Amino acid sequence: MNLEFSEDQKFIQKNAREYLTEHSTLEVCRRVLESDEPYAQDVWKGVAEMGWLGTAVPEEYGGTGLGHLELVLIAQEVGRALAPIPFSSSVYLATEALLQFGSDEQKKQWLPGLCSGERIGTFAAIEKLGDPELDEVDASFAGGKLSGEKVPVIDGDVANLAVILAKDGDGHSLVLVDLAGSGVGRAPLESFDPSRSQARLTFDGADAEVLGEAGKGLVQAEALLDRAAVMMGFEQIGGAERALDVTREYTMGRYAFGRPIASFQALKHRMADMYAKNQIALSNGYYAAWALSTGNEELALAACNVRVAASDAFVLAAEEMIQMHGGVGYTWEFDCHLFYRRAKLLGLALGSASAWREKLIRRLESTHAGAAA
Amino acid sequence: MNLEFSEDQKFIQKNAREYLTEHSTLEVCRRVLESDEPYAQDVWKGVAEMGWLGTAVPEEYGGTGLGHLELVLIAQEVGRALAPIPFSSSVYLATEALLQFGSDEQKKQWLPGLCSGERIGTFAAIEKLGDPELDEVDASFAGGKLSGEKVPVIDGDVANLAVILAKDGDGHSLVLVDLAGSGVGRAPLESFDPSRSQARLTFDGADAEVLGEAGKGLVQAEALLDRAAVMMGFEQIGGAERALDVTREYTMGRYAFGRPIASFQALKHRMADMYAKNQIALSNGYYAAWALSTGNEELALAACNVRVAASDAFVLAAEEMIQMHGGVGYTWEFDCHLFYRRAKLLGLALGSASAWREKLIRRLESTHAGAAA
Amino acid sequence: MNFEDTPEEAEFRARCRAWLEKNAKLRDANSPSNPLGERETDEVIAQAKAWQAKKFDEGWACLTWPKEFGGQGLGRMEAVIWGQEEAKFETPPNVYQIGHGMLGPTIMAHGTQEQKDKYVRDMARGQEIWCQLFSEPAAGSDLAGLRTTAVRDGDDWIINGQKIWSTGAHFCDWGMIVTRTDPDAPKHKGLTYFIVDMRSEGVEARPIKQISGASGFNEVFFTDVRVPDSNRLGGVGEGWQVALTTLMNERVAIGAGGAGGGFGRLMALAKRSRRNGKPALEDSAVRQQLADFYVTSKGLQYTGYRTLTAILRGDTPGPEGAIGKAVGAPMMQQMASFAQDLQGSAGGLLSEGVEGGDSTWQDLYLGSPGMRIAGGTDEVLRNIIAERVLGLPPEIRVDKGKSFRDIPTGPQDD
Amino acid sequence: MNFEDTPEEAEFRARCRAWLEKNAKLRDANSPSNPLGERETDEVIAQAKAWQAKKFDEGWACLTWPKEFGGQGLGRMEAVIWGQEEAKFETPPNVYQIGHGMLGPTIMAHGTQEQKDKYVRDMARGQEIWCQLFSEPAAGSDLAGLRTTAVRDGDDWIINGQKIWSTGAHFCDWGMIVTRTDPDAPKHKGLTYFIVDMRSEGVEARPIKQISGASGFNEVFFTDVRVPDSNRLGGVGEGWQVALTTLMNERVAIGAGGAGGGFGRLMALAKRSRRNGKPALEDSAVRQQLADFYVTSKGLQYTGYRTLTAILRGDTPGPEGAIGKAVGAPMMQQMASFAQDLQGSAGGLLSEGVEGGDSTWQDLYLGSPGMRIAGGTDEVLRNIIAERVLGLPPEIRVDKGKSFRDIPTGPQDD
Repeated sequence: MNLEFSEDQKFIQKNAREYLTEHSTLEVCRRVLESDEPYAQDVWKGVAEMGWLGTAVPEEYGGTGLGHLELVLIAQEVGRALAPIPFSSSVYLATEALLQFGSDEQKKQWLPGLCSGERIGTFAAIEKLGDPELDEVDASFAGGKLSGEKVPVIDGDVANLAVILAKDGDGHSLVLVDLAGSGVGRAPLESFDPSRSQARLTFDGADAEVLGEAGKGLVQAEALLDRAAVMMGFEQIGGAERALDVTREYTMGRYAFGRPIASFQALKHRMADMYAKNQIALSNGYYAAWALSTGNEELALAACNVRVAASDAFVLAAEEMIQMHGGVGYTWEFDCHLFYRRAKLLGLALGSASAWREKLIRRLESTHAGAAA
Repeated sequence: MNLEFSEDQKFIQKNAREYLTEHSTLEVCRRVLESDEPYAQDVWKGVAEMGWLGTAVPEEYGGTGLGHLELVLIAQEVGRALAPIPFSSSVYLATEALLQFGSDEQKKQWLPGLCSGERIGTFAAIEKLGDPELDEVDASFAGGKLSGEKVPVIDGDVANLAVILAKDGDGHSLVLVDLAGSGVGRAPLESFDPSRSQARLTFDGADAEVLGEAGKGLVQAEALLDRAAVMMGFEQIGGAERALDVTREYTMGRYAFGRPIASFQALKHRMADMYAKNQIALSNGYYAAWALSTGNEELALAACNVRVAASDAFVLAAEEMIQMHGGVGYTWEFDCHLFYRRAKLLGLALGSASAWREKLIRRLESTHAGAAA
Repeated sequence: MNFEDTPEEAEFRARCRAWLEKNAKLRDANSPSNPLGERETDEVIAQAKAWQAKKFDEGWACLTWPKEFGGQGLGRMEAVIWGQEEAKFETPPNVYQIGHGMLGPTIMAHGTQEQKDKYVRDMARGQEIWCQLFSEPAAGSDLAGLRTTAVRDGDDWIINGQKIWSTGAHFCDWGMIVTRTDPDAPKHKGLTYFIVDMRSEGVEARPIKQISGASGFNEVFFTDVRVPDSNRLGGVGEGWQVALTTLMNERVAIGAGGAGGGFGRLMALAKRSRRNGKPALEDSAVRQQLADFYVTSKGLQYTGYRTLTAILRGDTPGPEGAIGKAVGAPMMQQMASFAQDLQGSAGGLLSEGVEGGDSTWQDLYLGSPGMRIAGGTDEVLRNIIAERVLGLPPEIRVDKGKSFRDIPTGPQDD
Repeated sequence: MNFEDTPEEAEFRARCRAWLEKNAKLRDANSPSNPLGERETDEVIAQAKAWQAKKFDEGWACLTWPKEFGGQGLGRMEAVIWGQEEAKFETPPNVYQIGHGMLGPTIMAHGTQEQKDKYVRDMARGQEIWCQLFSEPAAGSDLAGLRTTAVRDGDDWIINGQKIWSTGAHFCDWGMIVTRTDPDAPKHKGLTYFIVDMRSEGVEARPIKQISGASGFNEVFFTDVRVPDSNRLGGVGEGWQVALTTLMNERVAIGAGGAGGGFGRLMALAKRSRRNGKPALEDSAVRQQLADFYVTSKGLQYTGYRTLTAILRGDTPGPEGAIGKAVGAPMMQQMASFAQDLQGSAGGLLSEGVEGGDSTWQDLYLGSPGMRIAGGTDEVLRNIIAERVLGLPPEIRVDKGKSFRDIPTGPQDD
């Protein structure tokens, strides 16, 4: 038993933090948030040059040939920096989908561009308000053509490659679509966190090809979401940890009634609760990362655990961050709202925490792990 | 608009508090809890002599001819005293059922005994684990005879009259059963709060008569539970208020680190939360009491509101009471556990708060009050 | 105990209603209120002034104020009924909340006869708008820690310093300000309260952009601003007592709005959203949460009625009124967050995007943190309940009895 | 990062397992643990001693202790594996938790060679049982406020006072006690730590009945109890440092148990109970709550593994271990309460009554408040996290630097 990352892995994380601390400051996040710039191209380019986009991709496809244990630690730092880049869409979802389900030919065609950052990928399943079941999609694929609509799609306005879940005959398939092709429409949508852009994608007989096994789209999409949830979980935890750090620092320096407000027990206890929530999410993350990296079947439960814990932890941390900053925390000029927006966006991006709770119980019922827990 | 009790009503409450402070001390509650005594006969007798059992019963049936506004205030004091008597079963349920649905003959036959305390009544619907729907009963009534089982029945071991929900042909009816009759079996059950006793009732062709309209049992039972929920809500609020009072007093006198523990902000804020919960329950109670006393149709929603708020408030208050007392709160010899047990028992007695939440939403859907709220 | 109108009340309500129907349009009852709202444009201000003038001229302004000060000399019950009815109509934003709710009563309580005559009637007609200048960057929850100074200069006072969180200061004509006039006194003492002309030389209001993007609040800078001593409200060094009158009314006002509206709209959203393969409104977890919101918001509403009953009987509203805001404001945030969760991925949009979606909940989620902070943070309100309702001991004070100069204000002091 | 045994670990696990299978019976894995349990009868004590002797004689006792003190000189990993496997079997209650988990290590850390030789090996074989004598009626969370005195008398010390919350003191042979030897020193100073023979004249242990009806704890009265100076552990006035070693181990020990078991049984209960006209397990609100319990308990379990990983690498467990108990203990109470709610009216019974019901959850609901208090209250643990992990400022101390005599202990002092 060894529930810890290796020294090499920690070194990669340390490097990532240093790089992002310098190049992806909160000012960069704010710049994207306040402008029409859909993402920070400078940061994206730098991150690509660091090789992070292909962390879990074998060298033959343009990656660095490390693995998911390294990738989750980078994700944690991306989260900590609130980096305004399409990292999750392109890396956790599109790249991961190709890695898991792509043919050798597909991998060769698409992965190098994704690893170099020239291509940006995304994934889209949802079409309806709420947390619909995966099979509640109307988009359909037939004869190499895709028709239908996906909304909202994170980074859908800047991606040039999308993995789409669509009806395919009696079943469903994942299909790959080059978004530069004809028959593809996209309209930007106003994002709750404008430092991460979103769009509506429409397909009107767009060229598409099956990714993985035709008819296995639901199973594959579910597996893909599990994998992405682990990486996204680390991104959320990174954000939550930083929200606590900043809050801690602010409350130590802000005085009321002649003492630092961090000395008031109500705030101390709530910061302790934030810390506990973050740790519980992180520990679930460790276990999930192990399962992800080893292909252990525990991933099915562990992905739910980290997704639920990390979503709740980040949202709580961001809410408390504003509250403990008091009046200034509510101003545009302070950075609290960058965390507040990002926490909510990431908590909904792969489906709400409630949907993941439901998924967890379904899996516990079917694996009988509930009885053995 | 006048959301306040009258001076006369407050005077009745003050009297009730004084009487119970003297005659139904926590020592009496403990005496019943620690012995085989199923309820405090001395307190019961006193309460009957005060006329409280017939507060809402017209004088012609042996009551004092006051009303439900007076009754809820007495209920609040009964709750505050943790009085170990079958008040809720006999007054809120059995007496109320007769008042609402009984024929003049039935009222004449049973109400005087209930008002004088010579008879103890109870009500029983539940047979299954959980919060079954009212129509999930197997007990059946036919040809003047009742068969089946009810479990658990609060005060079922000491009551001599029961109102029972049973199948009756294609529908359901409320029926009245003299528990002294033949074909009635009762077995005491261990209660979570041994200061309030419980039993399993079995009927094997016991004599019974319909109360109210035959076949209308489900509607009547639901209406009865609504009415009881308001009175029970006040009883719970009384308990919650006293739990806060006792906790407040203890924490003011207990010193740690050279200061009263009540001066620590974590405790102060949580006591403020307890107070807020109690007030929210009480305000819902006021509204519900008004609806109960005037027969206003708002009762359907108001009963749910007070039941949910009061159940949550009392359980929270009792849990915090132990926690804020620290080690001594966890001893048998301190009184915290009397509150802890009673809070849980009352919170489950008419169905869990969750069941009442569900009921509330069903009603909001059907009345469209949801849209107007 | 009675929730229904007496015949007299019903008659008065009908009169209100008739006048309102003639002069305004009914509004959608299901929108949640988001009180810390938009930046008022000149046009909106003009509309608000026109509406207030019409009300004043036809006898519907400041109903409880004495007739000599432009009111109608009516009882609180009538004011409540009017407020309930007016809230059902689309009217311009109420830019008089602070003036009519807090500042007018403060002048009537503490002002000289001259001050009352000079200001109160005009305030009622609303052609000049008033703001409050209390908080400072370094004095938020600890209001007594404020540093803006007023120094006597002949018949005048010279004010220097910075105020913050002044609602509407950028379009206001008059302000009421608390200043420190004696830095050697302990911090609750040595404060003095003034009426200040916001057009005076040296006053500069800068709107603060909130996280929602709106700018209802301001920073206000005072540089050698001259105020005549005749504008002093209350005695020199008695500013804290005068300010308390104002604050007491503020919390009641904000609290009452805290739990407002939105439940019906939330039910409707649950009906449209999918969860577990069906409309979310059929999902038991959603229903349980909806029920909790309903129970709490009704409890707060009835708590408000209880307070109102006390006021109608002539009692002063007590500190227990703090629960309206202490519970209501966080609940609004939870409701908004829950609604976004109900929307699923679409909840991460700012608005629209999917069928039936709008920005109601996103706006509220961005607005609600302000509700939890402005007019007393959650923490301050809990302290008020703990200390002033339950009588628990105050915080250990390290600043007690010290002169204001000697109180630590940052880590550099250690 | 690896959750699976190395080949060596797997081999060791198999050996543990083989020995256990030969000597004990497998237990039901689904019962929630309720550590603050029953009063141990003489028979149970005898069984526990027999089981410990068998373990000792066959090489399975105190695995990490040096061989010279009766241990096996093995690594922590082996101890963990043994613990995991032993927990799967029905064994007598572990009356050695305090001795082996806390007191043995304290003697090995602070004792003289003589003390180590005299006590530690015997403690490992377990024929004598040890208890801890720390808390006092007026010194709970504020342990440094204790008043039991020890006064030097030649080569002895005379102890007077009252201790409370001593687990098992009524059947123990030896105790470790913290006393005040200098009331004029500030309160953390002036304490001294002793080993005391519980059969000494003047020692009286009275079991305390808990709200669950069980009596695992005691009040212990000391009246002129004579203890030789050779039983002093650590220097005079250094008792607080010695006690900290003991307490650090206590919180780790209790924390690890806090989130134990019960989830499978809760799922099974939900399957049997009715809600909304169907099994409660099909109810979405129930499922959401179950998921939260699962996520949190798994998070705590893995947090424990992380701590263990640190220990295995030779690091000392830090204060972050406090979250196991700070989160786990309240969660057990919530789980129990939720289970009773699932049972509906039957949840108000103590046991049985309806088909499939038993007293598991009622017992836990009555036992869990003790888990939230013993070994550091929720509040103390949050302070530890806030101050020692996050580095937030300590409470304002009114007792700091004052001599013990001068610290207020009740309202009468004011």
